[in-house]
Amino acid sequence: MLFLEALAFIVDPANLLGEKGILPRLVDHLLYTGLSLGVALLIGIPVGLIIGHTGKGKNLVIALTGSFRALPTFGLLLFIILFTGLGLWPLVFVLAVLAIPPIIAGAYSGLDSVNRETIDSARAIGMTEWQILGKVEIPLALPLILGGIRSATLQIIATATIAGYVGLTGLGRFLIEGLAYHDYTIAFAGAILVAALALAADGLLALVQKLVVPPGVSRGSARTTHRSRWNFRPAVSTGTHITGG
Amino acid sequence: MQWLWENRDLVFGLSLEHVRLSVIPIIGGFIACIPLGWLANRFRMTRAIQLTIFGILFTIPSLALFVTLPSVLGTKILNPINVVVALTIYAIAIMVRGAADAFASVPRDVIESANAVGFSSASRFWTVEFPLAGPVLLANLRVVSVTTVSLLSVGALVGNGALGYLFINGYQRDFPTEIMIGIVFTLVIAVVFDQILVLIGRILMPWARRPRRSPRALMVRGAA
Amino acid sequence: MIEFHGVSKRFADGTLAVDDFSLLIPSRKTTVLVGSSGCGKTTLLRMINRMVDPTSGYVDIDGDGIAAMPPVSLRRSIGYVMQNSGLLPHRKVIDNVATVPLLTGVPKKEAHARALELLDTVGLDRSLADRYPSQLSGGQQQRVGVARGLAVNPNILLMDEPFGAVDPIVRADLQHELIRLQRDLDKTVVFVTHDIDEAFLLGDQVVILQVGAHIEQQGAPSDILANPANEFVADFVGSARGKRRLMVDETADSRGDDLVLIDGAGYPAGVVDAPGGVLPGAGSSPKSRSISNKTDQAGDA
Amino acid sequence: MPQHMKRRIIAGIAALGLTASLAACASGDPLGGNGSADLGSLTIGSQGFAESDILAQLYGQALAAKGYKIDYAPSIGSRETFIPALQDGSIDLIPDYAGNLLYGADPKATATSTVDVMAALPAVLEPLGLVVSDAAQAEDSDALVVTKEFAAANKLESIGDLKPIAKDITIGANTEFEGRSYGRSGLEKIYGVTGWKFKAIDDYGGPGTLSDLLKGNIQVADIYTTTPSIKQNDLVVLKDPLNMIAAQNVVPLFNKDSYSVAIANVVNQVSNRLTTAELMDLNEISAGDSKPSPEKVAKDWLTKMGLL
Repeated sequence: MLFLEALAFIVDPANLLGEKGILPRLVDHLLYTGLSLGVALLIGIPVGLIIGHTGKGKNLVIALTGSFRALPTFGLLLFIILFTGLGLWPLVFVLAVLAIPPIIAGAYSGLDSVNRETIDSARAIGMTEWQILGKVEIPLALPLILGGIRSATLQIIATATIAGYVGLTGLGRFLIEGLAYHDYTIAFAGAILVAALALAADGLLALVQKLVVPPGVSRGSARTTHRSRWNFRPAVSTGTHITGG
Repeated sequence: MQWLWENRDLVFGLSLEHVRLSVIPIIGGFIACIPLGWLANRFRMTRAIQLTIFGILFTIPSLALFVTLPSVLGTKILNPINVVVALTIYAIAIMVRGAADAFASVPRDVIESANAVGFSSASRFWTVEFPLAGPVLLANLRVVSVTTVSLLSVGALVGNGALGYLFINGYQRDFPTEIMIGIVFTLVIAVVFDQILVLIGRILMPWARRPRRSPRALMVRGAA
Repeated sequence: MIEFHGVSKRFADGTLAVDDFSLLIPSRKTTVLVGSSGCGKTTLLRMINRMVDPTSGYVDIDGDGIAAMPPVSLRRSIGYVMQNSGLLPHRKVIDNVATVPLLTGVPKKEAHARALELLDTVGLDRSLADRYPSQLSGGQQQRVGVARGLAVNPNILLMDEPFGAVDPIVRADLQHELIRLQRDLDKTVVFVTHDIDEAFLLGDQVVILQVGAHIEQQGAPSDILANPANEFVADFVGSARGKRRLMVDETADSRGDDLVLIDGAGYPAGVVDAPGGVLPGAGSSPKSRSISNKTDQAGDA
Repeated sequence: MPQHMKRRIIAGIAALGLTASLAACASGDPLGGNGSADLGSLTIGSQGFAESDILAQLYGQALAAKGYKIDYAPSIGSRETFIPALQDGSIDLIPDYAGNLLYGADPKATATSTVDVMAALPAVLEPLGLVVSDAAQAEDSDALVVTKEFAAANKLESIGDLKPIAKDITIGANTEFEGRSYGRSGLEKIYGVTGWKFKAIDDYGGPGTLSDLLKGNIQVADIYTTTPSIKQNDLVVLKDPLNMIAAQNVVPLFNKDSYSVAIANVVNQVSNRLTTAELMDLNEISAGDSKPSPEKVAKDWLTKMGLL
């Protein structure tokens, strides 16, 4: 059976190391994921926090991120490569573009979900805007912020497989090799590895989410956590209007 | 522009194919999610199982599904059904949680009052629960629609990418314009689909014309 | 002493919330701003700690214009209690109470010790210190809110409908607790409510407001009750409907020095000690003498 | 059940017709120009690069002109994928290259010249259920290519000259290159070029490969001999004196069930006119400024050749 053959391929020590081994490709995959996520966080978190805190520029950013979501990553990558040549940064760029919308949506909707009265009272007792952001809004929004990051991470991990098509490596190479040699076992093994990596990353982030959420709000967060992974709604719903215009 | 005009037949044909290949997963995913979402909302157990299964399916890269599905389904390699099935799986994976949420968003008291006035459980579902879950279902469907249209192009790597063909072809001929046209037409299709869904929502759910209105407001109108 | 000098506020959407408002709020007294929702009372309250800046006019505290004071430090020097307590849900009770002292750099140990004392002050058991707000009842949350308002030992305490969201029994409890606190602490309290009973119960000075924060009447509760300035006030305080007006029941048999009082609907409301069947300090006719709840309460306070 | 029936049923059930829309474009061509009756339909595949698309269109339009109903399945991918696609009836015909076809089907083959390769093919293809019609004169083979500067610096003329510097070079090519007879095994066994690194760049010697070669990220690239970029960038094609890379004449490859002499006759007319120079021309037109579609490139050429 294909699944078992693929598992056998994965556990075979001969396939672990070496130039085309699982381990180096896994490390590369993690590198692409980490870099892209880092870039996406650097842009997405501040933007999401700013619009969430001030409520300004909300429609514009939501519209932009919504249209980002409809961008075919694969086409965008090939387009950029025609100008830059092969390399790591085009990949990191398009994966970050992919990851920014859910991160912004998570940060924005996280802040948006914080009770206005809580913020108002924090301001009324004399917190500065930064203190409100740092001590009230972010801690309370953390479940949704992390939800956005989780969603972004999953998408990056799954999509980073296209690295294998453009001269890089990563776990996507197993898919491309499986495709090139028409070898379902290798392709299947690649699929399993990527899915396993995604699930592991998701589990890890879920754990982090649990740990960082203060007990005082954990009850509410259980629900918001679930929702957040799919919390693309506002981004999409208004997003496409701009691309239409 | 010149190129687009000279190749309008090709681009138009690929766009048509793009529409065809992505419509089926969108509709199929939606239809599949109605019973799944209802079940998930009704029985906690099935919810957990469904969410786990589709959570895992969602983590499988689209390319991997495109490549391996023929061996699982026993279909021909170039059969577009492989891509369609793969995208349908993603559509369900994205929608199933949203659908459960949608049915969960129907207020309990509305269901109970429907029971009280004597709806059978089937007619209650179609006349009360389904319409009231509509706005949330629609919101999820719009995500599915955008995602499907954009994901389909990866199918070009297995010979079934519709507009994705322009990406590969443009790339190999060192011709960014062709790729850009592929991207733009993909976006256009995504927008058109989205607007169609919005329109359908407006026609079918006039009470929800203001998006994200409170469930209570829906309840009052919907129950009336 | 807080003074409003010809203050107006027009919000960005064009509504004129406060229109040329002037008022002197005396120190160490409780001033209640009362009016129906949308009358601008909360806007007035929030001008005192610069949560809202007036469009024109100015506010002084003890003769100093607050427009020149940095909002953050001004707010830290003024206690603020709001409806639904406004506690930080992710912080324990003790940290909520100690929020402002911690912000201003008071060492944690000291701030916590002070917070525990404040829990005593507002009548909360110290064992609640390690709970989260969501684990407390509504009434307990409001007490924590009051404790937080008192944490920096401010001269001024602003209270924005603090008891609006709790049930009537708990509300009565909290109201009496506040009266007791105020007797001990002697703060300048500015209290906003839409409940005229609450206003009369708590206020040394009551200011009745209409839309645009127009003052319909201001004064001691007994004065307002005795002499409503106009029909609106009379209607608002309920005296016109006889609701709050008690009269001597002349049909009842006189029982020595007691007179039986009836309310506007004719139901017996209690007895009053009236040596010789004449109310103390009564004018010409005992029947026209209104007896406010306030005087009643003040008696046992 | 006959192949075409099965195909039709599946297409009907799925109601998806990948190619129907493309066929609609193709129908703008002089389909049934001589008004002959429906001779049946054929699906023509192409590999994942522009030249293959053009070749598919050449054969397809020629057949359409004779009254066949033609569907196209472009960009299928490598031989490992399109052979099964031929076998399962997804496609009926695909343009391929003789040498690679032979070595792909039979890794132990020894033929290198066009004649020998073509002679060896039928026996190898028979068990696979495949047949070929006449090979074209046109050759487009894999070629190991270096920059002029790199060739000069390392005195490179033929593939064997890579041997002394093998450990310092990276060869860039499609994924499947490594597993091919002219890939790792051929380089090692035939030329003794061992220890080189491989970088998979799946664009069939396209812009990614080229830019990596020019930037020096790879030192040797697998670029097809008819690719215009070789001339444009003054690249040096390393000679292959030991015939590691077999003769790569363009050859139409059929599913045996789809093959008929009538069809082969039409296809052979195209093959007979197709020389290497013509093929390079076609590629240059395709890569030229106006980037015409494969369909148009093919149509113009067929018209020029009087085959429509």
